[in-house]
Amino acid sequence: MRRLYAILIAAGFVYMMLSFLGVVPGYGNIDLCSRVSSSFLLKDVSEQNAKNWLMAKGLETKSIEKVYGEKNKEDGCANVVTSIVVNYRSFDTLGEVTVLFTAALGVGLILGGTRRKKYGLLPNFVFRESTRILVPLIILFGAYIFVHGHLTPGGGFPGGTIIAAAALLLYLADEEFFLSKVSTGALEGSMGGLYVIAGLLGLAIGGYFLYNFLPTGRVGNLISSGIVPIVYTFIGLKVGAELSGLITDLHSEEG
Amino acid sequence: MAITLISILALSVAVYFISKLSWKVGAVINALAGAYLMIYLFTLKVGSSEVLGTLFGEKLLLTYTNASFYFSFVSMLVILAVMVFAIKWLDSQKYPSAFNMFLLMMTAASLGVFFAGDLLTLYIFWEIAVLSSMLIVPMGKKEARRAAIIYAVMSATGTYMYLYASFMIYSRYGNFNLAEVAKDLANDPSMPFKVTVYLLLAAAGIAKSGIFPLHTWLRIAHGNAPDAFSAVLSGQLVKLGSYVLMLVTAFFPTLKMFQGLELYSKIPSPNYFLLALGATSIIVGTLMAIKQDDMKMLIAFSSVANGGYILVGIATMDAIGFEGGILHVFNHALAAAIIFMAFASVVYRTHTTKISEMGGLIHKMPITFISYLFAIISLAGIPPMSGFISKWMIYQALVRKGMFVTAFIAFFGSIGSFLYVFRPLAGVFLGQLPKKYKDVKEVPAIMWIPMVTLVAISFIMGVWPFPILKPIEAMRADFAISPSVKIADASNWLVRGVTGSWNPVIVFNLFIIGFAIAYLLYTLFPKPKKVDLLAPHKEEGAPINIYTGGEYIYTPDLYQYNTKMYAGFERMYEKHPSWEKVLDMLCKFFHDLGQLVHGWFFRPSPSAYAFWTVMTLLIVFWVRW
Amino acid sequence: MMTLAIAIPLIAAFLAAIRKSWGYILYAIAAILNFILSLSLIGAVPSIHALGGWKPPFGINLVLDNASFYAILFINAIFLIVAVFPDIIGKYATVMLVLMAAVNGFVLTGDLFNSFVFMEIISAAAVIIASKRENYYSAFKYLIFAGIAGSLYLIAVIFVYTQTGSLNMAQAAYFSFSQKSLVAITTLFLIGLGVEAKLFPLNGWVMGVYGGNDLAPVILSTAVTFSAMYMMGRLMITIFGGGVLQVLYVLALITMLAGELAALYQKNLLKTLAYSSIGQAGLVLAVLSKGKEPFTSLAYFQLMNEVTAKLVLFLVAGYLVYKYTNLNGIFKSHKVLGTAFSIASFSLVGFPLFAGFQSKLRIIMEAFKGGDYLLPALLLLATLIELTYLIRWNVRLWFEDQVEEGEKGSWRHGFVAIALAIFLVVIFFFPNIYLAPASKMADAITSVSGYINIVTSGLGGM
Amino acid sequence: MVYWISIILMGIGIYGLLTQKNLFKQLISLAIIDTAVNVFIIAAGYVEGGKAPIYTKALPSFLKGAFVDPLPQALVLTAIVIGVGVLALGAALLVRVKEKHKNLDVENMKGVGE
Amino acid sequence: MTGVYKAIFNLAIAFFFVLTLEGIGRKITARVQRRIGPPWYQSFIDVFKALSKHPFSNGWIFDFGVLMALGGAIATAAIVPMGSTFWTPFPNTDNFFVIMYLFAVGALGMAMGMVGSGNPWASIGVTRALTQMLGYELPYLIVLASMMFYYKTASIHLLIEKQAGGWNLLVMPIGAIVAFISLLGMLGKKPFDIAIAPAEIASGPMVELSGKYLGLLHIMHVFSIFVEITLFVDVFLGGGNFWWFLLKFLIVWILAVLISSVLPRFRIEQMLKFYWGVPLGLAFLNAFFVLMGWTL
Repeated sequence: MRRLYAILIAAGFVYMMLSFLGVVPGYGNIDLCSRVSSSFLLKDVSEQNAKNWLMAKGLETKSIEKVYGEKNKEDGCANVVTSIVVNYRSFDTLGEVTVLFTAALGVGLILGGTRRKKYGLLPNFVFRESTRILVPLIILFGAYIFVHGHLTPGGGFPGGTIIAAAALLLYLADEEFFLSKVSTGALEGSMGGLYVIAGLLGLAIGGYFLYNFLPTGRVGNLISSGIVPIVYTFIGLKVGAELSGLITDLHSEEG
Repeated sequence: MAITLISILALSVAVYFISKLSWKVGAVINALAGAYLMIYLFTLKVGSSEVLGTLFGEKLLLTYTNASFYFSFVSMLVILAVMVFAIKWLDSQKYPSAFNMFLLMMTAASLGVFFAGDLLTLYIFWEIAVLSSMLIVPMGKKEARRAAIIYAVMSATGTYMYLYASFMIYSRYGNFNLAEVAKDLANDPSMPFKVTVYLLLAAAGIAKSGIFPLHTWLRIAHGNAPDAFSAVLSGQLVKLGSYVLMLVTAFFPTLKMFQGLELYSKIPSPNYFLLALGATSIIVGTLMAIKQDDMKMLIAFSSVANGGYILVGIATMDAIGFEGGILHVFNHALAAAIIFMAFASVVYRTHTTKISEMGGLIHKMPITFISYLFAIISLAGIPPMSGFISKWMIYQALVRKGMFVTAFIAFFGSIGSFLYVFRPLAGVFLGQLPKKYKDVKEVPAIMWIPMVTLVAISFIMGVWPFPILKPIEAMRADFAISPSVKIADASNWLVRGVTGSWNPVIVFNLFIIGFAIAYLLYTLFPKPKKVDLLAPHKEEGAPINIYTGGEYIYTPDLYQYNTKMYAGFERMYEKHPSWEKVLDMLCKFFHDLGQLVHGWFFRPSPSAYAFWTVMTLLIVFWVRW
Repeated sequence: MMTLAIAIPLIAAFLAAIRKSWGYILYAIAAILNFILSLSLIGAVPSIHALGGWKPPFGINLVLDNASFYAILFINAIFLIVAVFPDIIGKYATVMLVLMAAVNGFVLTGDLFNSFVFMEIISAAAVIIASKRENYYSAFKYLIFAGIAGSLYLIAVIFVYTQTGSLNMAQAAYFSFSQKSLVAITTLFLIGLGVEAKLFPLNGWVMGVYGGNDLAPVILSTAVTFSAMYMMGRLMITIFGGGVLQVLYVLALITMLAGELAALYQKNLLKTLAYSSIGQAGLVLAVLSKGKEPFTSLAYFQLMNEVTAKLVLFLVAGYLVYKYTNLNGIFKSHKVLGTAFSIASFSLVGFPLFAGFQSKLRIIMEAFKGGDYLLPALLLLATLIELTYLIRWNVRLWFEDQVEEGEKGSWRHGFVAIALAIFLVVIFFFPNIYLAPASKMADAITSVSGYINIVTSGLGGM
Repeated sequence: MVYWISIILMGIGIYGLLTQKNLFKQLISLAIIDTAVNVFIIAAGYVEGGKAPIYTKALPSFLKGAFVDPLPQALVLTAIVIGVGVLALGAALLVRVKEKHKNLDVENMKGVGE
Repeated sequence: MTGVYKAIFNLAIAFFFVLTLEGIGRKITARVQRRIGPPWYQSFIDVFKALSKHPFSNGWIFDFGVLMALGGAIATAAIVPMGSTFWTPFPNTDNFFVIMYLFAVGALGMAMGMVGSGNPWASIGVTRALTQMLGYELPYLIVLASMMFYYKTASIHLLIEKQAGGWNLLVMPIGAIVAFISLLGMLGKKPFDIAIAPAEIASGPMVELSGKYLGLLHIMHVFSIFVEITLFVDVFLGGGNFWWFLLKFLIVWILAVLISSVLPRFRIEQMLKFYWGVPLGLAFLNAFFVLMGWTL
């Protein structure tokens, strides 16, 4: 009987969402120029006349605009998504980082323990040996991901998770392995603090919180687009530390 | 006026801290403040008005009319007596300092109600009075906790209906001032508006003065409140309700307002509805009072009945009926105050309010007995005391209007009052004195002086009622009640009614002459030999334990006749429909509703929450799409 | 300057993550700094702050108009008051810091997606706070509720994005949506925000979270509820122009009655107060959903009164419930706490001499003037039910004969509670202390063009 | 088309929430709803025939229909991480709930009063 | 001053005339029970014998009660007009309600005194008397109220003048019947002597009275009989000059005695049910007629 009601309600919900879909423009045929992201792609946000954009009147659209390899554009990242994530809407990311920070903190408070929970199952030999080889590589790959955040897809968050995966691997491989919460906490806190300090520096120098005060360099180079790579490394390390801290908590039990 | 009221309110808070040091000093300050207020009443000039302050852009007005003088005088009389009474009585209480504070705060608030010139000020002071009295009630017995809650809720229902009506008026006429509202209501075209406003405003009065539908709190609150406070509660607080009822029926031009609705002998139907409620509360009050075994609950029900008399008096829309009703406010206030103070002194000594456990206290507490005797003579409405005058006037109005059913109920009420008034007299004071009260002493002087003074005042007003009738006549002139006939004819000592007049002084003199003749006859014939109820005769030498009727009694307590005194009569209305059960069912309904809401919507399982979220989404979608 | 209101608590939180022991001190410093900062912002009221230097429709901007100014002032004041109690906060100082940053951000932000992120932070932090004193199951239920609400809120944000082309609130306010899209968006937003604003069917979690421990009700029912009501006003009135107000009105009335009725049934003190806060939220929402000028300012005035009273009630209740098992007559040995509790409960009911009187009677008066006869009737009925259980509790706490031996009360609770209680009485005599800010807030929220002008004029600088 | 998938996923998530007795399964269905919403966001940003919005040597300049809308992708990045955060918290809470109430089945959890 | 002389004359007539009537009453009941019965002056002997004996007293409340009872009765007897305006001691104060309630003072005094004696018989008797009062008083008052409404006055001597045209007995026959039945209740004669009930509760309140008190109470009883019957005669039979009044008084008394000597005693509930059944119904019927104006 309950299932029948549940199906009915779920179907009702689906019907409702479908009828809401009428509002959203069809799948795929979106006119980018009517959206803000066109100027993100063209990296000419400062030129746009914000007032009549707000009034949704004047949308200057350029047809072709060479971006790659240009010198000190408004924002140097080749990967436009990263430019949005860390430069144009970096406040979101700051919020994002705090969510993860709260989650890790919360898990620490709820499950906080000082000793490693022993499950007593010995991983097989091949697994133990291969982790010793793989872990450095994984960490290197993770570091590569968040260092090249502004060039290649992926950035601080995927990089950090890869590092945390390495930590998880170590946990699985070895019963005795136990990361001390103090170290992960310190790393996490310092990286987060540095990120906010970078924002405050932007406020001090450029007059706006999280302002990109370093030169943006040439689009496509490794050292380009100001503080974006630096911030992404902070985020990468922070997320790595947090998630490994999270895994430690999940593996820990009362003292 | 405003400064005195606010300063008294401030003083009440100060009294709390003073009586923290020693409650005696606090009680004395209270009494002095009461005395000051009493004198202050006489210094005020009738008709003067002041602005208390502004609230939501409306001026809060305090006007001092004849009505406010009369009602404040009656309240101050009762409160002053209780304050003096409480000076010694408080040592038997657990919370003396809080008692002093809230009593003074309630005094100021009730004076505020009587002085209020507009609906909003009246509401403010009314709420303060309810709040402070609500916090004194729970200081009494175990059951008093529940009593306070029931009292709070019932007076709140009445007050919130009043508030609703006063804002309806405000949104229609734009001001709260009583005078203007009366004028606007008079020539307001829409009848349903006027009737609803009238009934809603009256609801506050009904709730407070314990008229039929909302009367159950009286029994519990009076029965369990601290004893001295139930004197104030039934003597003075109930009069707030009567004041509002008077405002609504007499001050507002109800005759002009309900032009077409004359139901019976020129009484408009809403007034007749209130009159009917008053009549029902007389019946309920009397019948229930006869049944009670707890003496305070008995007198509480008598307050219900007398509240009914006042309402019947006012609602007859007749000059003499109105005066009777208003005079009955004075009589009942004094009588109830004296009786409750007498009971307080009895409880002060015997620590029980059950009639069946007491008896023969007359030998130990003669003064309390005398004051109680005179109070019940006035309460039952027997000639030499003032109670008779007001009842006589109400009968005149009822007879003139030819309302025989109400007349029957009024007669039933007054004869019924003989019965229930006599029950504590016989049960508590007369008959055998149980052993455990052998060493009971009379109450200290500070406690019986206020009782005796109130008795004296009531007695004088009974013999020479004209000084108390003067302000009532003035009040009647203010409201211009229909046949403006001269009632209190002081020159030749006559109280004129519809069906002839009578002279209280001659009646009193006759009674005295009759008493004198009886005494003469008494002394002529041989002296009686004093026989104590039980004690052996010392003078005779040999201990002859002669009990009346020559029987030798081993267990005298058994012979005290105070349980189920009117068994014959009570058997007639054994299975009576109790209104309290109806109200308890109503509370139970709300309680179950709460349980249902809790069970249904706040069930512990998350899937229920998801269910409700999606359901709201679908409903809002279905409604708006 | 206004970003500091968010930056300071964040830095403090990260520092606290490094050294757990500094938690409470950092919290205290952050609270004081934040309060002073929000006071100093009075000069820069109608201004915006484009984050990262990018103009509003592109980047995220913080808007500081009258409404958000008084909101953050009030919220930071609450955080400062809570800072006085280290024993309640205990090891949750870092979470409180994050909560402070999130609530400030939630109120200041002018960007829809950013408000979603901050809402998620608030619910995450609230879940952790709710799990204090082993209250895990209710915290989990709250998490489920917040999760569903968050996803609906996110869908609504994306709908707005597909319509207006940008995530900015001012643009959404200016943009004229089609009837169908307005309905879709406002329904989803209503449910999204409804959970946090304790709307009727969505407030199942309140009993568990508020009734579960002593920290959660003090901070959640005051600061977070205030921000939720502010956001409800901002979204429903300024940006989407009252698309769903009638529905909100009906739901809010049901909330009011349901909350009061459920409270009538409760035996535990904290749970009763939790349900009464639902009732009060229902009242504020009902008045807010009228949308027009006199009502919105009265809604916020009532909200301010109610939050102050709730703060006192929950402080006293939280302190006592976890100190004694049987609460009969406990106020005899805690006289100061008792008086504060009674004054706050009388102010909630609306007795004269207390703040609640001013706001409730004005609401009734305006409702009558507006020709609405239903709201006053239901309000008075709800107040009557509220009177019953509050008086029942007051009488039980004061006058029942004491069962447990009462130890010495903590001076902190006593001082703060009695100070707030006296403040409530002062508001009765000088209502403008709360009424003026409330009406300024209401003006800022109801005037859509004002909001857009602030954002556009703010651009002048760039 | 992708919209349909995301909505049906949401329907499944809701169905899961409504019928599942075990708390962990409810948490998982919550995660399903989160992923459904993320899919919806990505679908909102898709441009017909558009490529990933990264400038490379092969795709140096901005063409009219060349790129997919980058903003939803940035938003989804945050939304995913929020989903993870909520999931982690939920899991931690459930560990404690299992400890305290002995089992995760809604009906017979010990110690869950009214 | 003439009022006071008239009052004293009232009392004298009340004392001597009613005592002889009581003697005659005893004679009639005896004749009904086919025995000779005591001489007509027997009541005088009883009173004077009782007054001369040494009584017992149970405390000051017992004496005060008796005195108050007698005082009240004397005061009421003094006011009541005897048959015509000439014989009204205080013309402007003989309002019906005043008399009825002044009468109550006497009753209350007696009740208080008797319960003060501490004997349970007395208390039971008093409660019965009060319940009985509840019974007979109401129909009586309703009838009187309707009469006042009809004649627009309550003072007895004016009522007498208004009856010049036709006795009230004929104008409102139903009212008269009801009044007579409640008169029986008031007199406390046989069918309604539940309060005194010699068989059940040893003469009820009188149980503790001995010697002088018994005499005084007897006198009080005499005065109350005088008041009750005079009221009935004035209001329903038109009063008339002095001798006519005494004749009517005698007739009413003989009628009451005849009825009482034949009927057995009611129980309390029976009495109340009886009074609140037929008489009350008739009283309301009479009030209805008066309201409609269909009096004869």
